[in-house]
Amino acid sequence: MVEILLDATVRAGTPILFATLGAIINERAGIINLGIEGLMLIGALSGFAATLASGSLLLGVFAAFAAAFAAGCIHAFICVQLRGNQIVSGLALTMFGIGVTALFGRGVVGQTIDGFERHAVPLLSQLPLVGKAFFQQDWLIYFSFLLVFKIWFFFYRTRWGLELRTIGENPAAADACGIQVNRYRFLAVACGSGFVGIGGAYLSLASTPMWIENMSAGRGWIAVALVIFASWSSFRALFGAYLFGGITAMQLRFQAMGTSVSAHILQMLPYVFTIIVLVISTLRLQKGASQQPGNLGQP
Amino acid sequence: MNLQFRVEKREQGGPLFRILAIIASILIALFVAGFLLLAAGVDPAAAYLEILREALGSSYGISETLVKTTPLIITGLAVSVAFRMQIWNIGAEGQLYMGACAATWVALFSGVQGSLTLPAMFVAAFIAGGLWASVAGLLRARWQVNEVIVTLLMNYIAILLTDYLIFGPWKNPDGFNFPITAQFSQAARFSEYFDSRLHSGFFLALFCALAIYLLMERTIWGFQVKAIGSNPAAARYAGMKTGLAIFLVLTLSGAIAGIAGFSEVAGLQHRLQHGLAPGYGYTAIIIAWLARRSALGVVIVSFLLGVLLVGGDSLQLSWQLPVAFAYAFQGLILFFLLASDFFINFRLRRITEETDG
Amino acid sequence: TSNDQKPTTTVAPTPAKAAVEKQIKAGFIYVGPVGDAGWTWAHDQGRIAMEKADYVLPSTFIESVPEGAEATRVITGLVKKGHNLIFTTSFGFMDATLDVAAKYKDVVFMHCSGYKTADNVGTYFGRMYEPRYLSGLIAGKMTKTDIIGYVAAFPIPEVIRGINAFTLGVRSVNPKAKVKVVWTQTWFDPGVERDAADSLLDVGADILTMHQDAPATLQAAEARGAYVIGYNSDTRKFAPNAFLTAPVWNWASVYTKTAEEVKNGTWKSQQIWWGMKQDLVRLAPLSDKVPAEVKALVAEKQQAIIDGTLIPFAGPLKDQTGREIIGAGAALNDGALLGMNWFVEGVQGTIPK
Amino acid sequence: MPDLLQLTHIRKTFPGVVALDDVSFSISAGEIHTLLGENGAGKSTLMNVLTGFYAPDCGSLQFEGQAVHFSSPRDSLALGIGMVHQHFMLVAAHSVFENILIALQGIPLLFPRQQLRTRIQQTIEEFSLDLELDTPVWKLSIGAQQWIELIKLLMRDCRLLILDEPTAVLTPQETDKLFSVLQRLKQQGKSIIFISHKMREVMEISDRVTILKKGCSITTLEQGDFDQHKLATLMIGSDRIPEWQKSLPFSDEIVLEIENLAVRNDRGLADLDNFSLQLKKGEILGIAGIAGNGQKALAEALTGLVRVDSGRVLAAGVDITRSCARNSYIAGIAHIPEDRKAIGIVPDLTLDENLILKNFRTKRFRHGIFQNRSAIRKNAAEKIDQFAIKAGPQGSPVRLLSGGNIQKVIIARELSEQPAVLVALYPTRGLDIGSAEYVHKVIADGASRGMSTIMISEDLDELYKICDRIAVIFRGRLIGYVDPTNASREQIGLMMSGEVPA
Ligand SMILES: Nc1ncnc2c1ncn2[C@@H]1O[C@H](COP(=O)(O)OP(=O)(O)OP(=O)(O)O)[C@@H](O)[C@H]1O
Ligand SMILES: Nc1ncnc2c1ncn2[C@@H]1O[C@H](COP(=O)(O)OP(=O)(O)OP(=O)(O)O)[C@@H](O)[C@H]1O
Ligand SMILES: [Mg+2]
Ligand SMILES: [Mg+2]
Repeated sequence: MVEILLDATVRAGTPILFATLGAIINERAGIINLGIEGLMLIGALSGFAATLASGSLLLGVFAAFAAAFAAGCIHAFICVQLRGNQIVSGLALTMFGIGVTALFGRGVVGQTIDGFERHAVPLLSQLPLVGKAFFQQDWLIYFSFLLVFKIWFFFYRTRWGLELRTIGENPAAADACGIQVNRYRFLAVACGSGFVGIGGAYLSLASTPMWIENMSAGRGWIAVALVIFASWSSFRALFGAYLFGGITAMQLRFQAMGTSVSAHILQMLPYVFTIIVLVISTLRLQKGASQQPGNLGQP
Repeated sequence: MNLQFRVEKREQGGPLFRILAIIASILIALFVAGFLLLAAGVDPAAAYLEILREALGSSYGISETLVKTTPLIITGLAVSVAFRMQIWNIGAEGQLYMGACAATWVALFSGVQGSLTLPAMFVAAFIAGGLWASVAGLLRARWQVNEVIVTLLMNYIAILLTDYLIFGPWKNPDGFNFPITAQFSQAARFSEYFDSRLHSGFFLALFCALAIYLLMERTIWGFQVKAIGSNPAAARYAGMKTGLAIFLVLTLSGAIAGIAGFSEVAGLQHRLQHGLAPGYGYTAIIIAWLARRSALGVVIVSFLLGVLLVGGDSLQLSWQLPVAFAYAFQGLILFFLLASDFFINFRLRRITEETDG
Repeated sequence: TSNDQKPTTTVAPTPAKAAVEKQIKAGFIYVGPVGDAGWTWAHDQGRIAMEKADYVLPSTFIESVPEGAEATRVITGLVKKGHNLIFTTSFGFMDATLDVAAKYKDVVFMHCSGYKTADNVGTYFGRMYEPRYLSGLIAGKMTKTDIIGYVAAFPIPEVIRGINAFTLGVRSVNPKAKVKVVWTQTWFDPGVERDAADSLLDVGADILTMHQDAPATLQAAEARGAYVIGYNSDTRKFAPNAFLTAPVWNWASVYTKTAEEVKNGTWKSQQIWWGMKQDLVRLAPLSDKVPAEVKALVAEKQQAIIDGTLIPFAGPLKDQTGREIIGAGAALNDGALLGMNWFVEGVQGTIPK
Repeated sequence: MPDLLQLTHIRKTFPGVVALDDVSFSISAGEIHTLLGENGAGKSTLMNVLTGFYAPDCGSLQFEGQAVHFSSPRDSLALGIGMVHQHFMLVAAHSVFENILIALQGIPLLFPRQQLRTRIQQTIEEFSLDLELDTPVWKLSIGAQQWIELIKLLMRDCRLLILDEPTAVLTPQETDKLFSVLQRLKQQGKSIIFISHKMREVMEISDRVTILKKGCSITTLEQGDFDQHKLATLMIGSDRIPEWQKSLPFSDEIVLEIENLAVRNDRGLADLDNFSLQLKKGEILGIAGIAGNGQKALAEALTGLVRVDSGRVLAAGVDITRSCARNSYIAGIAHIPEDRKAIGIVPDLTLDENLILKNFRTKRFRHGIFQNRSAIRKNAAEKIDQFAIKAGPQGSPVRLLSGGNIQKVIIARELSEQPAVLVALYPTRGLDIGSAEYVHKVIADGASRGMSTIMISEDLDELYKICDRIAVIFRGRLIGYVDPTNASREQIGLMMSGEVPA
């Protein structure tokens, strides 16, 4: 049972994990992105459409990244080059994403593809409890593990990562050090958006291989909240996304196992839980050194 | 020669300049959205004409536009009240639902009857919306918890709570177990005018706009909110209780959004059911931002968006474009407005330099 | 499809009574997208079939219309564009349909699944529980674990009736079997439906069925090597190996008949509730995975239902708690069926109260 | 010898302000060149132009005889020009190591961590500094942060170093250490631009001095051609200064008493530590100290803006330790804040509104819950007249006023309720001599009426001039009191570095 629950947790958490990682990259560069929901949809649709047309899942993932990257460029341009209001621009991006995907997705509604399949990692997949959940999964999930590590490595072990963090904390200082602030920020927002797009593609290529209008169903917003929960760290993002995925998976299993609590009430759990976690992590942040990029949200 | 641009802050541009920039950006957005329409196989010019004709071309169209404008004004005011203090209330949607629930409770279950019903519903909705938002207010004021995310997540909870009520305890006993409440009695409904769906909620919305204007521009409390919004450090220095004010402002903001829920159930739905507010709370954020500080601005912008949304329905009728297309359209307009903001506040200066090493 | 892509010039609606022979311009309000491979898609098939009649002008549909007050404007828009026969295909459109109908007496409205009528508003729905019962026979025969999973949208009578009929079918051939229900609280969210289906498989179900509009349950069963019984329409392409059959809608029967009556001026407001006899509901062709003797059993029972000799909700019936609802020799009447809010014995799940 | 860097006819405007107007200036290799000028003369702006932070409106730069054009600091860094900014360019959340690392050039994408650490450690030891590589910068004192900035430049091997008021945050002893480092660098052939307000330092270290006044370079003097007096006259000019006289001596009545006050900042470090003070009626008490030693916390604790951890504040015998800003104001404590634009005014509100920011609740300015607009307007008219505020058009936001006028608005507001105590934090910073004198006069007039003032300033001359007593603060503690009439600068300087007088 625990094994199964863990497996469901990982699968439900992965799209959110990608989205949260993307959002972290955005915010590390000092740009808030409330367009995550729209970006996920854009990724989901373009990933699905590309796979449908080409038959290649890999191409689908690339298409999702590219499309969300392009949409992220709009946000980046407005926030970085034009110093526009980040919150409004993010909301606009979400609206734009919902609308555009609804419009262009009509052609592929009702179609299906062969989605990502599980590939067991030899030996590791035999581990008790965690074997099935972590080492008997599809390629995108393995990629998400890699990404979590890569992002940490990027931010803490490479020059670019250090420079990007510097920009997020204090762009004037970065400028004084000769870093091309705007170029970095722009790229960070666009790339981060691209990873969010892959999160969307996970929905349409792995979870349920099909395209449905508005299929992200609020997961993008959860990702926005998890960024704070994760205090901008990719490992904690993994933890947060799985926690959320776990609660989602659990509430359906409560029903399947037979409980008399209203399903509506059970469905509130993930949201209530996210709020509680947000409060706790905010309190924790205030106690210790703040992990929040110092210049977050400043135009 | 090498062309380069440098950004400089512009000296105050007049309001005329501002309005021109806004109009220009809407035109550009229309132009760009035209390509989306073309891609969907629709002639943009015809579509735009149709939007205007549909929303403003007949007394029916105008009445429908005003019906749509009503919740937009109220939620727009709600968000803009918080916005004055640089607080983002993304949760007007959920607060609206809570207001609607409270109003429904009064109408169906409280036992209040007769001419007291509507006022009681108003008060209940006001309190419920306020309480709902006050959670975020408390968290923000007391522990600096990000209000954007709390209000946002509480939308989902509010909608699920509403579902719980209409699927469970509040289900209409004579409704064959379907998830709707019973219909309100006549005493719990707004009057309608001109043989259309235009109801008293519209006038309530205008009244709210006036009340908010007076509160914000004329009272000492509004003065505090303005001061805190513009410079919280200075306000604190001047002895204002910023935490309390943040709490009150978010609560007030939610209370106003609650009124929108009241107006929707009393004026239109006459019962509580799923799909009460198709995204009003989110559109309200755009409205508040576009209107900046002015209550009058909220009314005007709400009306314009009402035209867009009601007219947008005709795109669906005539060309079968998805409803969500109106969203893409709003998104585009916002992008260009954001861009125009830049050209209002800054100017590009061309720098010429000799090419050398 | 033949749906009209050009802006229609407004045609004044001709009064219903005046002309005996008239052209039908029909409008459809859908709650989901036509491509959902489910509920809306099935309705759209009916619409297309209806258009084949030569007195039916190209019809219009509006998809993804939100339920509630928004719908009023969309329906009014259809009327204003000259449509004289309007089908509103979701329960949530009930109030809106009646509101608009009260203003436009010359237009005929048909509301699917509701219970309110007016002079110019009729309702229509089908006895989906009949093919559900039949599909239950298959599940009951084929389950190995004796656990069958049911992914259900909302706890409304229509869905509960389906669950009960299905369970009765299952238990008529396999009294040990249990039907586990998970509510998703959505008609249409592939992610949630998929999770729900997985959660049922996780607790041991080896056959799934569903009352949902997205095909995610089928995909879940296919991925995990279980069997699945679909719903709404024949969507075996989503699960070529897992698919057994599906209770499906054939809305063409209602739509064609209504159009004809309106054309002839014989239409009267009524509450249509047709079953397999009138061919509004069917069981999709059974897959090769279903053993021959089960196929024969289903064929036999199907004929019995059409002949009226088999009534799924005939007594003795017990509810979940073992309380007898109706004794032997009697059957639930339509009123009891329409307001059904209890589970029969053998269902594991709760109905929120 | 050709000049290393030459600037000619530089002009730079900000909206509404001409910060630099036709400045020419040059620096040769191996010299220490001091830039001298009043607050706001344009020194920092000039340096920012020089490093490519700002682009000049017109004028040209030549580096080793070649015309150059800097479009960002990257370009100047490439030529070996490095700057320690007046407002540090450090990332508070990063460690010392990361802050230095970010400034190094040519680091590969995957940097050799260990090797770089050793290199940085070596430089730190070479100048015998006391820095721990893994400490986050926010934990360090301002002085230590200054050293990081300096190491960044040293590691980068700059040919021209620009130090914008480095000594403002150093103790005299640290200053000496800095100077010896600078001398060494000079011997290595590096050029240094040094900015300071302190005449003695300028005399000590400069090879050449350029004086900037109101955005123009007046003159450049070689070593030997200048003395303190000459520099001061050149810098200040011969503006006429209004006369004021403090009339009454102060009484012995104690109006404010601080007992063992401790305040921690939000990072848990002590800003004030066991601080005690007594203020007498009608007295002007100066607080001398190097910036960042707790002056701000003192002012904020007195005015209810920060939470006090322990200790007591008694105003006229009443304990106001835990009162909020509003109650302190009501209790008669007025406050002229350090950062006037950031906390002194609400920039988007009008002049009228800013003048009632603290007393908008009083009966005078309201009818019930509504504001009494005519009374507010009338009050503003009075204040504009009384304090000679150069106001803009009625209804325009107060942020459009000049710095001096904004300061007048604040003072007018703070003094309008006749406070018993005034806490003034750097009240004349950035003001021209005329305005500064005006502020002094207002404070002195107040004292004659019995108002007591706590005057916090870095400018010893100012303190000597107007204070009755001077208290010296160091690392959040009161070191001692001195009498300005018979204490020497050296004595105060020692106390500012923490030495308790015998
Ligand atoms: N970014 C800016 N925008 C607008 N005005 C500015 C800006 N930076 C400086 N100024 C103005 O330019 C003038 C010169 O400022 P600058 O900082 O160069 O003075 P300074 O000589 O360094 O003074 P200080 O001794 O106080 O450091 C001042 O009037 C200041 O207000
Ligand atoms: N951001 C701004 N926008 C428009 N005008 C401005 C702005 N900043 C300053 N000004 C105007 O420019 C003029 C010069 O401003 P500045 O602050 O340099 O004055 P100043 O010479 O320092 O005066 P003071 O001696 O009072 O400090 C003032 O008249 C002021 O109104
Ligand atoms: Mg300076
Ligand atoms: Mg000035």
